Amino acid sequence: AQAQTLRIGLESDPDALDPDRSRTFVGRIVFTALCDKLIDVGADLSLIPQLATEWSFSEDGKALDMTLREGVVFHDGTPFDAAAVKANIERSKTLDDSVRKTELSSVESVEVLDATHVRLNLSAPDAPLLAQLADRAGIMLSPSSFDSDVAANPVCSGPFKFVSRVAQDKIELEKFGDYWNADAIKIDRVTYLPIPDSTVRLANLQSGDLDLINRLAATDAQTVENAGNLVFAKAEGLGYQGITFNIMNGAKADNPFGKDARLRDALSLSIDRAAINQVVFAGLNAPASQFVSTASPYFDPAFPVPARDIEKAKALIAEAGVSTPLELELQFPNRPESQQVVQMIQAMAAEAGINISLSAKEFATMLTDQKSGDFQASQVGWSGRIDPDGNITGFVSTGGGFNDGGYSNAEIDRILAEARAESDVEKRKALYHEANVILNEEQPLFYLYNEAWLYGVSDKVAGFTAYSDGMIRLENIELKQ
Amino acid sequence: MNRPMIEAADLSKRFDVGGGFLKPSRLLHAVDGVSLSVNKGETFAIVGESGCGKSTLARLLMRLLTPSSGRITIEGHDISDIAGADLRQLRRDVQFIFQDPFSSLNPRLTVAKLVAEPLEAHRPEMTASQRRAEVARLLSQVGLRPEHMDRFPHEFSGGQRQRIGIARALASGPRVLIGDEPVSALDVSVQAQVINLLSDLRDSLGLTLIVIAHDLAVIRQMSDRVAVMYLGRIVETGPTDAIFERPRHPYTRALLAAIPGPDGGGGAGLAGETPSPIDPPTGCHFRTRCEFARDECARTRPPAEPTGEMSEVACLRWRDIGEATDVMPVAPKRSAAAEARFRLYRDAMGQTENNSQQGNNR
Amino acid sequence: MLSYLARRLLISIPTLILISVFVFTLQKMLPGDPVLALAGEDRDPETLDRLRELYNLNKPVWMQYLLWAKGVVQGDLGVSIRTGLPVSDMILSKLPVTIQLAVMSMIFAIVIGIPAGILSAVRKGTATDYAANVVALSGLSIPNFWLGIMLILLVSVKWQLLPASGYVPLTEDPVQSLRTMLMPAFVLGTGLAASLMRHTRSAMLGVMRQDYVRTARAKGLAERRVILRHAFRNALTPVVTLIALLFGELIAGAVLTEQIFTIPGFGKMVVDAVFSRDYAVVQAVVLVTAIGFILMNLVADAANVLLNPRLRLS
Amino acid sequence: MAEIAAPVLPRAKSRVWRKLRSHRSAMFGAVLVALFAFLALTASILPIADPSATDWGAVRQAPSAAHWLGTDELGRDQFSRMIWGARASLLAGVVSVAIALLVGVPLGMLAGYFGGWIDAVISRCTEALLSIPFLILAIALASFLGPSLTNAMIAIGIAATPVFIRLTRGQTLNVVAEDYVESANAIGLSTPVILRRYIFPNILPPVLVQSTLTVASAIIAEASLSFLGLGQQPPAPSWGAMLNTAKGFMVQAPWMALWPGIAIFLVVLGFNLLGDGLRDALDPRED
Amino acid sequence: MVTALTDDNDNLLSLRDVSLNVRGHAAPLLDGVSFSVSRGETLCVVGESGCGKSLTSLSIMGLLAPALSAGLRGSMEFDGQDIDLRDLASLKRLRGSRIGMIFQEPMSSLNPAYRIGDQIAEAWRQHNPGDGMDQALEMLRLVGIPAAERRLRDYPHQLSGGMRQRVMIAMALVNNPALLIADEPTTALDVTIQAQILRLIARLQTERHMGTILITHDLGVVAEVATRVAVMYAGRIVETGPVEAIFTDPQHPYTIGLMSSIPPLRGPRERLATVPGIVPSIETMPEGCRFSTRCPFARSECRQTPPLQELAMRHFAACHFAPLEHKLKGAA
Ligand SMILES: Nc1ncnc2c1ncn2[C@@H]1O[C@H](COP(=O)(O)OP(=O)(O)OP(=O)(O)O)[C@@H](O)[C@H]1O
Ligand SMILES: Nc1ncnc2c1ncn2[C@@H]1O[C@H](COP(=O)(O)OP(=O)(O)OP(=O)(O)O)[C@@H](O)[C@H]1O
Ligand SMILES: [Mg+2]
Ligand SMILES: [Mg+2]
Repeated sequence: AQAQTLRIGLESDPDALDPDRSRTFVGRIVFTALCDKLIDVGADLSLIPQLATEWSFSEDGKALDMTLREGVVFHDGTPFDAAAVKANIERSKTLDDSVRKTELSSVESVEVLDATHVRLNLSAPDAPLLAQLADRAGIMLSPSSFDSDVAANPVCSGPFKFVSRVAQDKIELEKFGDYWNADAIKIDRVTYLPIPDSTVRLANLQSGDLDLINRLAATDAQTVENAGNLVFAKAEGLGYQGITFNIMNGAKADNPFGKDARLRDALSLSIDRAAINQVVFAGLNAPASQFVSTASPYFDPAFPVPARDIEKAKALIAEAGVSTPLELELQFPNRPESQQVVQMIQAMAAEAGINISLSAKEFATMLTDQKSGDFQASQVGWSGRIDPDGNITGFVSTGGGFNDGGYSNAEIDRILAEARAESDVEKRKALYHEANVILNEEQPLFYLYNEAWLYGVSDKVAGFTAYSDGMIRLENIELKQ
Repeated sequence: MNRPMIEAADLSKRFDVGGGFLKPSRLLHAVDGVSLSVNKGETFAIVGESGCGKSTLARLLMRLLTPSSGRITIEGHDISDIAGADLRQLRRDVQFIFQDPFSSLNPRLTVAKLVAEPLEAHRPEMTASQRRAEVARLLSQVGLRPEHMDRFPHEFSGGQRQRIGIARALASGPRVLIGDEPVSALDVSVQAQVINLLSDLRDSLGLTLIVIAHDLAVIRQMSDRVAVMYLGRIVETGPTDAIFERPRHPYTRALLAAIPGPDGGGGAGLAGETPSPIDPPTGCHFRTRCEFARDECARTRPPAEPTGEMSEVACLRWRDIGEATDVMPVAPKRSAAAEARFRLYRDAMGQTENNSQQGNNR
Repeated sequence: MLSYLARRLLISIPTLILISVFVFTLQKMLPGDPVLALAGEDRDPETLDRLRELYNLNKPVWMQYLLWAKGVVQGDLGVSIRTGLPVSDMILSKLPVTIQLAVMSMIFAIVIGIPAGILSAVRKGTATDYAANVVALSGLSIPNFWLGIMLILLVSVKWQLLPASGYVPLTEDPVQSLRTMLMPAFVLGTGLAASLMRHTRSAMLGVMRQDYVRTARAKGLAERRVILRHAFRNALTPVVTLIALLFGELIAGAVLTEQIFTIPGFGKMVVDAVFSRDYAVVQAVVLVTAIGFILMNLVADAANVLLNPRLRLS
Repeated sequence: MAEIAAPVLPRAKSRVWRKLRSHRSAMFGAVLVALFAFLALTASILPIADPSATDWGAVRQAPSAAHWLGTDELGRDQFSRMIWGARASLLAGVVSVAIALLVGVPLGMLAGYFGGWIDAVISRCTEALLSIPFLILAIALASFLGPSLTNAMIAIGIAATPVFIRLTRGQTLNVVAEDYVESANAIGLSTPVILRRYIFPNILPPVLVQSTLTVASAIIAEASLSFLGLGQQPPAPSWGAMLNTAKGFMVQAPWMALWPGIAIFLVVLGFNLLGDGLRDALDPRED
Repeated sequence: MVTALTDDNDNLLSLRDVSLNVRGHAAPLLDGVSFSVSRGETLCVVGESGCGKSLTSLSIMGLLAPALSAGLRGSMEFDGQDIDLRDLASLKRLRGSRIGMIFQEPMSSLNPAYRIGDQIAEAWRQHNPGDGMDQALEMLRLVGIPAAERRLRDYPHQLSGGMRQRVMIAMALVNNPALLIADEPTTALDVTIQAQILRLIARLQTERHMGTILITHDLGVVAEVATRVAVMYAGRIVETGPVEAIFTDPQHPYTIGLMSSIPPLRGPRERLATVPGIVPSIETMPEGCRFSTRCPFARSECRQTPPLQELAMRHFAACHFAPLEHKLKGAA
């Protein structure tokens, strides 16, 4: 039979195809086909075995023991074993320009117990570590490929092996015959094509030049559904979009919104999140109220999406005793969707007496300005992590890597640290509830909506499932001619 | 009367041509060791073929170009390398008339502006209305109607424009007027008008005139003395009649013989063409086309030698050649009836000219 | 002739240095820390510092320039901060794409523009001339990117005749390669064809006023011969120069066209690089484009020298 | 009877004007430009909808009686946004060319008139800028200055400057060689006067023609930058920005992309026609 | 000088009643221009700039701009053949083969892109078999270009103005035409070169027994080469006759005015009599006698167009008052 190639349209070109240097989301999508990790994520966001079949934390939480799958080989034929795990984790921790170092900062050493058993010794208990090992930090490269240019020719143990890449054009992979789960793989080749323009991506799907497109524009969903030969697929996402305020980062924090939580709340209350979702996203995303989405087991039903309440917003402003109209500078990345969202917010806030002036920035510029405190409020988002810690700690803890607003609350710092060290789910939930109460009061940032993962799929493709982590898993996908 | 107004001594101008980045430069000798002296109140003509350096010489004399070597004096003052206020004073005393009446007037300025400009530059004390009156006076002086002050140059015919150019040159009250082929671009009829105008102006204003031309008839009509140029050098100077009736230099003879006319010009005419001024012949520049050339002509640059009659000739062999007489064509003799017609015409013209002169002065 | 060209090349060296200094300073003035853009969601101070160190971003600007210039002289254009690939490799892989696009557009433009220009000059004032002018002006006035969008909408989405995007190397599948490039080349070529037509027309009109064209007619030559051999031959000089100049416009046009049709070429690379502050790439692309531009001018000069005996013999 | 000085030629200034007036396509271009200019100038007093009034209930509606040109992604009236967008486009075209003129013409005149090292420096820099493709330069400059209409105008202005430097320099060289400049020298006029009265007015016609044509390309450039998100910022409308948004709704609401495209086309066509007409009218050879 | 007696049997070209109207103007640019040229004869057409000399010659060649040729009327008899001047195809057949033409500007009249040998040969090839290079070489020798073999391969810019004009002559004559039209062939040249070229044309013309129309505004040239003269003014021929008659016995006030304007080469230098004003343009063309606006003798009769009247053997003038000395006595 003819070799079956699945052509997938991505929204941008991945960066370096080296798990220790990769930073982009689309890069992770490609790694899903190319590389296996120690741990995988299931449809329900639970952690499930991949290269590791079993794992457990020691009593004090300072050691993680893992049992490895047997009979796994890398694409170059090198067998996978405990030594390979050790080599990979050490590479991630030591490579000059590795961006995995923070994720693995709690790992002090890796012990090879025997060929199929390995122990990670930790400096402190680290519950989110498992989630990191389910991501790029857990990707296993063939140790014999370390010396060559990994990004130019990554050698992993995933279901597909690397064939070629033309930057900004395409990445081609072909089926790896010796894959441990080869039976689940029904296609011969897969090609990823970066096409930034969603219309063009869709046009290619419609014309049959692509079989599957990632990040379908919400407004195009109807088109896909209406087309006879296309299928629309969707999964709830883990990420969010919100508004971050400058609370204490430099001179620009000195504005009414930086100083008074009531005003931030008033702004939040003036926004009709459902309307935004409806107008901009055809109702396909979910209005958001907290740092995790409903897809996450950690979602806290005690914090529902705030309904729009102009009167209350006005009351809060009056209570704060500031003169109206209030002025607020809101920066946002110059992408069409963000642009629509902030324009709606601008219109809505005006009704509560808040004059928003918009300032579009290129993403790079915006991040820099945010970091240096050159902003009052910023419309930003986060692509989301499986572990709730990844969605909150860096953003609100004192000195956190993403805490650009300079928010600082000792109580929050304590609760989040505790939750991080705790591996019991229920106990963690309780801790996060505590945090939510405080954060809801102080509103250093508030949430607008959770993005859903939207796909357009050709009806020739069978067996495609959308996952909440946004990865495209190729197991069980079939192509009909 | 015979005091020199302008004198040039061993004047040279070399242009750097063909040079450029990483390219050897070559020198073009446009004017090559020219000496001359023009007396007050006389009309001095320079004649020669295209490219022989007439215009360059004229521009040197009024310091639009700076000489490469040699000296120029005006009434004894050295002006070879003056600048600033002295140069401005020179611009007042010496004025220029251009060949091309189409390109020498700024098309974006009105006639009034054009003529007023030198007044603004040299007589700043004048008020605007004084200036306007002066412009009107100048325009009628050159035979233009002052009503047309506010028009633009291209609304005038070639002859009229040349008059505007002359009015503009007269505005600063110069004592010397240099005309670079002032009538060459004009039709004969208009040419005659401008020739008459220039000689009238010279007489009424006591100007010293230096006129460049290549039309020998025009030169004879206008000038008191003539200099003949060939390839950057003056080969012969002298009073006009002497040059026309008794030319000594072989080149002058050839020029006169080449004037077209009923007898087909005298003799065989001049063969060949003017060599390039970048690599001129050694010794006498004319020797390559000269029927009298000898070996010595290739070796020595002929000095200018006086021949009597206030003439000078730069030829090694002028004594051997002797003077030629009557090389010019003879006009056919008109019938008596025709002479009568010409007289009639002249009389009638004199009248109309007077009429229009009066009309202008009204 | 050769020495003339060599001289021209030498003259362009300072120009190139100026360009590189200019682009370099401009980039350094761009707001936005490339390292932050690069680190994306994985940023912590240590990583950032390490990256800065790695890409020399912590050194004074003039040092950075000198380091870069030293590399360039040695043939090393640096490493893309975004993809981690050597910039020279990236450029080499993109160049054929844009060149194919440029050549196809240029062929289109020449095939349409020059004959139309000649025709409308010869038929000056007639309906043909008028029509050609209207079409040409329209071609110049339509925004490229809009034309591209509309074509995608009609040709790809609605009629599904041609692919909306992508690139297939000519060597891999010539037919598909031409198919994918057809629309972009058309979009890019319309403006060029229009420019070329107008310039050919005005050059022809200028030449046809010349005395030697009248001489050719006076010899009794056939009109066709007068126009092609005597007039067009001399109008060719400005047209050739224009074609070289249009090369610059082509690259600029390619920026948007490649963006719209998602063609992995030079133009797309440079826009992406500007937005992601990929200094080395922007720098190199501008330099390479400028060299290309200068070379094209040189080619035009050489062509003119060949076409023009006056230059050839001096 | 025999007037020596009876001028018989028609008045010439009016000749250019007459030629332009009888140039049908130029007049058509002028009308187009005037129409859009009128709309742009009077946008605030025309009886049209508020261009930024949103209506969540009526997003992306096809043209109808209520909304002649339909509504956009936030339910704003496209017709009124088109008219307000004319403001941005024309402003961008005119202001950026003004910037280019203000910088380019004096520099070009200096280079052409004085020659020597001044010319060498200016010409080298111009050449360097010219060999960077216009749009790439504009994109780099615009992203350096930050996305906004003003900055886009500055970027386009700077990017267009070298063209004017080169044109002005070349024209100045031509004009300097004219006899009338030498005659100004002969009269004894000072350099500033010569530059102002002799050089400047005479280099103006081609500069004027080029300006008109550059306005046309500047409008396209502004649209391109806005299209890339580097120009006019929301909620203020501009045609390029409208196209940028419309691009996302090509399938559902193609008219959103249609109007701005047509408007850009018409204005640019208008300027091009006008420029061509001016060129013909000012060309002494075309009689 | 060439005073070859020509009889009408030898007639080569008769131009009959050529008029050229421009749309939107009542006055024609050319108005009833007629003349004839015999074999071996040189007809000089003189007149000021803008009198229509070039238009006349271009009409004969069929080379008027298309916009102008629409308003052309008139015919000619060439070599026994009757041709309407609007019949461009017939004119084109004659062009270059039976009628040769040279122009004023030797600098721009040759195509800078081709070798001169090629350009001459091309004229041959157009009308004859063979590549024409031999003929080109022969012609170059004939027009007196030294080292002709080498010059054959030169480009125009490598030649001086005089040489180029020789090349133009070679090109015009390579097909041995019966008629040569030279439109101010020496105006752009220096006097010494002008003399060479005039001599060359005269020599070739006698050798080949060509009819020649020489257009000029230099009366000296006319006196030198003409057998007959036609004086043109504002699109009309105002006086025509044998060269001796024109110079010894000019009749038309315009001819007289022109001659008076030329400074004399001999005799006393006195103030020049001029022709005031300028040639009227198509917009300002007077009714009747077109010279009346500049004529010192103009009277009311001049509102009527004066016919060309024969005042002496083959000497015609178009003036109501010719001969002036009789008709104007008393009136003045
Ligand atoms: N600025 C210049 N640079 C280089 N060469 C020049 C320059 N001006 C004049 N020449 C050259 O100098 C020589 C003399 O020129 P000039 O204009 O003085 O001659 P001319 O006698 O006035 O000629 P014409 O009768 O053609 O006006 C010519 O060969 C000319 O090409
Ligand atoms: N296309 C045209 N439309 C209107 N008038 C024209 C046109 N072409 C020429 N003329 C006019 O016809 C008249 C005669 O022109 P022509 O060229 O025949 O003059 P000429 O006697 O050859 O003059 P010159 O001595 O300057 O060559 C001129 O007044 C000219 O302006
Ligand atoms: Mg001169
Ligand atoms: Mg003529």
